[in-house]
Amino acid sequence: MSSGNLVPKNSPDPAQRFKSEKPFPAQPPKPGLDEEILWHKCPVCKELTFIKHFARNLKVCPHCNTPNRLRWNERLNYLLDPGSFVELNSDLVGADPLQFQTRTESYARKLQDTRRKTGLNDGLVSGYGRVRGQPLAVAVADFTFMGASMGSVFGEKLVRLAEFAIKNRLPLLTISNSGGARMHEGLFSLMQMAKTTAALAKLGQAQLPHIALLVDPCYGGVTASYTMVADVILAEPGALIGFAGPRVIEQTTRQSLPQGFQTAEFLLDHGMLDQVVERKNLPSHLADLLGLLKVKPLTFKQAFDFTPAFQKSFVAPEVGN
Amino acid sequence: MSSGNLVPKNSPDPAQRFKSEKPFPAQPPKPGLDEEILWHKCPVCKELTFIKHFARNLKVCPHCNTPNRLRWNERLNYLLDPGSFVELNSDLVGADPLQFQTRTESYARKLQDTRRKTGLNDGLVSGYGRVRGQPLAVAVADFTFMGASMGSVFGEKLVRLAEFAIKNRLPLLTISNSGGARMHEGLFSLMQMAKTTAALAKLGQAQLPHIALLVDPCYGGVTASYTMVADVILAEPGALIGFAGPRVIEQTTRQSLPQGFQTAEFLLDHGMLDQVVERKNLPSHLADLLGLLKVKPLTFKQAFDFTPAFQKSFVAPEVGN
Amino acid sequence: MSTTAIDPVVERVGVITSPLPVAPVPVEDTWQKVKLARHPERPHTHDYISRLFSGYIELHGDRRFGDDQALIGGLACFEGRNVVVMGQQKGKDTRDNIKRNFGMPCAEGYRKALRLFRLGEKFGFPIICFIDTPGAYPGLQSEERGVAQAIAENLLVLAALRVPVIATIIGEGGSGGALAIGLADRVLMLENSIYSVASPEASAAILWHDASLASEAATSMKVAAPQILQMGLIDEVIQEPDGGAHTNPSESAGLLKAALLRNLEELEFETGETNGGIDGLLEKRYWKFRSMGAWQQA
Amino acid sequence: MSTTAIDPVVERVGVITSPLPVAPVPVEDTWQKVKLARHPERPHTHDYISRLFSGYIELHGDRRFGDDQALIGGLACFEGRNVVVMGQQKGKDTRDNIKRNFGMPCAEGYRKALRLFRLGEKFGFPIICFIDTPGAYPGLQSEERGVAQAIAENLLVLAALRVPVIATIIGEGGSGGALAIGLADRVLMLENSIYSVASPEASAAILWHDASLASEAATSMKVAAPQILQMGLIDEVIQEPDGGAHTNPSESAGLLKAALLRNLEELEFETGETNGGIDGLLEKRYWKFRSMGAWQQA
Ligand SMILES: [Zn+2]
Ligand SMILES: [Zn+2]
Repeated sequence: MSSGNLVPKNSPDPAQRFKSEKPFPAQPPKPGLDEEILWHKCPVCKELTFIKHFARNLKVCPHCNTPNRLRWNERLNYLLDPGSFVELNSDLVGADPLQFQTRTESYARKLQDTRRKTGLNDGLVSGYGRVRGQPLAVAVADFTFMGASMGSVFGEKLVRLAEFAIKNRLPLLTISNSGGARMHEGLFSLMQMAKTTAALAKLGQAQLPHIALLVDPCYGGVTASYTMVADVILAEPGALIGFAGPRVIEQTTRQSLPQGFQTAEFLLDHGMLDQVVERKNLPSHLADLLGLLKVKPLTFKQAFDFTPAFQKSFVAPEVGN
Repeated sequence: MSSGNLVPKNSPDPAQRFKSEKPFPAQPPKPGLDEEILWHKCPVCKELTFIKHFARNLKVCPHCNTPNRLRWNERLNYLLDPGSFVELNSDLVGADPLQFQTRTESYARKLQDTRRKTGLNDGLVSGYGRVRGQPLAVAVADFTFMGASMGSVFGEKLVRLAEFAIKNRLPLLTISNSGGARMHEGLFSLMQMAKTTAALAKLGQAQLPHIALLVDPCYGGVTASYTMVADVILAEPGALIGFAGPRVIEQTTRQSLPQGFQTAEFLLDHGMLDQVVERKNLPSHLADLLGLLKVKPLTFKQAFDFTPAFQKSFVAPEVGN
Repeated sequence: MSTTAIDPVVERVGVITSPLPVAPVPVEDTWQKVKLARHPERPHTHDYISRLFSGYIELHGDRRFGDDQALIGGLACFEGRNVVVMGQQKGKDTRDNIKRNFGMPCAEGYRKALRLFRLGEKFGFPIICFIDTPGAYPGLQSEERGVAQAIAENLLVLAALRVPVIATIIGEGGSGGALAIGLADRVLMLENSIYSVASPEASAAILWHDASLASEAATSMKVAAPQILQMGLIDEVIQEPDGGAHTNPSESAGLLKAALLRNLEELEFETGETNGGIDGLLEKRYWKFRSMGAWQQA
Repeated sequence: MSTTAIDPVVERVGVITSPLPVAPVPVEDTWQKVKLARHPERPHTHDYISRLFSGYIELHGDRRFGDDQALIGGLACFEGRNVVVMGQQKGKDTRDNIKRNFGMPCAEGYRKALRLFRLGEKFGFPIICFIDTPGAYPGLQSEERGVAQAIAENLLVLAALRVPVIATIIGEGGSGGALAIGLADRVLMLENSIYSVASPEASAAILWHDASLASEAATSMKVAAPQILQMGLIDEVIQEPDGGAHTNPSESAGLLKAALLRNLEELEFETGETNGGIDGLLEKRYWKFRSMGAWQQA
């Protein structure tokens, strides 16, 4: 997507978007690492917060209320019932279909490096779990993996998850932040927009709800596909959400953009979102929503009551930090 | 509709809307009457046109191109194949369900007077005919009948026509100008919006097209119901079309309205119309549209090939002037 | 009409409403109703949502242009079943009324309603509408964005929406702006609510070019709930506490809840697979409105 | 993955595209294609509509906000059958290009397309789309009115649209703004057209923060029709006259027409009631895009 070159709020240099974000160590967190970094400096208000308070506040700055970016496991830890998450399809990795290689860059090498640095095989983690006891299929994007750009693996995992949700009569929650389509897979990336949205059309035909949570930043192909056709669309306060990034818009149109442009609140005003929800309220809010979106409760209940193994299948998540 | 109190373009006094319009004699035209009025004065540019030239120009002012209002029979004469129109349900007349009577006004008496003056039983004439050989069901509003306001008879005739079209697999053309709902029938009039639109939903389910032609002026309940959900929406140049009339808007909002507000061209710009079509091009344009909107031509053809009586049924229309 | 092979269909239409003459009511009585329907302390949509439903979650936006605060709605639980609930929302005070545009939605309000209709249909949730508006907003922006089109599209969609729909006029029901969420399987009115083709003031302006004759217009047009019931255009009048709903909102809510529940249960029964299902419901809904009108053969 | 009573489904997915390596092409060759695809005299959507279809009637407006001149469409007759035809429209000259916004539609353009999709579906008309855009318009108003939502909704609707859909990239196919009318049963490309996840300039800006490396980006991303065919992401490459479509628009139109007709006839045959019907078509359409992707198991 041309909009991929957004300016993420926390990294003024767009080139930063393929590097890991400040709040998260470049390496997977090791025991003791938190102790080494005692203070968190807010990228917005520059105030310092003792790291343990910051974590206890769900990484929301207590001074200016900015929700900081989270890695996939932090987000699921904050959201899902402890120990309820089971990951699916974690073994899928990118295949470099274009054999993308320039004088300065090789996609294959970049993939390898990023996998090592992030501990992930790609930018989307998918699986199932529970929120306040309610089962759901869940996909969460991790911006540290090449800006959670949507390539073949992202798309395939999301589609498999939708198909999994249909098969098991589960509602679907997607948590998206993304710089857009992954350029290195060219048109394959564009087609993930068609593929994921088509899978969600099937989910809808099966009368299963899709709730989309947009977190900062969310742009390009991800905004222009599966997220914006969800039954209910939520966003975190202040999250930047759009099709084209502000820099592209300013360069293309010479328009000066208004204060608050493309924030979650801006989108809410323009009718594109259902609600802006604070991080601390998300679990209860999602649970309430899932309760209200239940269709034919008996059928749904049966699907679970009669699969007791399901209960046992919620194993301890592979969640660190 | 609150918007009923529009200011028709040609009659600055809103009270005029229940009186017959200037271009049309208050009495049904008698032979020789045309000769008595030799010149038409354009209400817009004030230029005079010899009445025979004016009629030959389809009552479009040759100086400023304003299409003047037409009575139902003039419009069908200009549009349909000669002798092809057959009227349906002409015998329905209003029933004064509210026994609407104030110190100054009685709906029953007004109905009687208007019927006598216009030679019509109500403001909508419905039937079937042909445009360039193509059969269609057609309804045309006549503004001289209480501003072609939509009451029970208007609604009932339109619904019967839609049902007639479904039964006979005919496309439907509606030609609407209206001041809105007929106040004298109160809530009965409002319900005609629901009733007519529901009938058009059925027409759509039967895969039959509805083409709406909006002519000056068209407001209120007629705009906010069956017309604006047509498959293709056409309008005559300069026709004023809207929900609320300009005077109501100015009084309610203290906004000053832009030049050209609520003209057909304004609506086209705002995505509400498919096309603005000049009067002289209407027959060929409609014929082309009907050709393109034909569904499953064989089935359609059958419906007519196997009803040869239909051909004969197109009798000379009861069209004067 | 000439003899023709074309089947005129209309002969088979026989269930047309032929209302009995409705007894005239004194002007003062009608105007008293109008004042009650507009009473500033009268419970509005959100008051009933919060009293009748549990777990209400408001959903925002039309996904096209904006989020109209004059028409609110969302998901909620009504006596054990998930529903979509919505309504025009008047303000509690002047400031709130400005935000709510005095309960007069623009095009985007009706398109939000449309989105909620479709959401309910997708998941099989009944739709509960509360009508409380003087009418759709008559303004420049409203016209620019096609408020007439938005109302018309709602009527088209409601006519074929595959879930039960119940609409209740809780205060003012004015013009197409009310009907746009009022084409329902059951239409109920609170005892002191009014329902009219245009607000009394607008009607008077249209009829006599004099808005000050509003009370006379309201009287002539028979806008009060009992009269409308007698004309056969609504299904039920719901009793209010003595003095009007605002004197005892909780009692009023209780009466409304009982009526809604009874009607909803009836519709659920009717849409049972042995009783005609959704197709039967839609056919009934069609004929309900199809039958509204009054005329004679000349 | 842990053992569970939940059926993981995914094991049954087996028809994934595993593209063969596509041979690299010199930078100059790719850039030559890009220049041809953007050639100012290259026939645009309206040129093909007027040459291939009879009786074209343009329809206007999204019925919500505006009439986007960057995406045109309407009803037409194609070899004896009524169809809905549409496409992004670039300008013939600078003035026309300003009116057409250089073929970059806003939200209302895609919503007009959506309305036309639904019109075609209602009447059973096949949809013929011509893609020719650098991308959706990246502008303030475009964002305000939700161009991303509009694109997404088109994808959702196209994925289940119950008529055959054929899309042809006739010039530039850039980003989601192209795909929004390109989720089709058959996707064809003219020989000298390009199709890419973002315009070459935007891609270079994203990849290396330097738009001047566009030719390198285009080359690395393999945007030319034959390469994309080899990757299995389109169905057919349509030959152009020597030197490109602009050298002989009428020959080019003839070649395009033949390809469209053949594909449409195949789809009509496939959707015959003995061959799977529309449901079969939709299932094939789903799997067509479902299968696009390339990965490996770690
Ligand atoms: Zn801060
Ligand atoms: Zn003139």
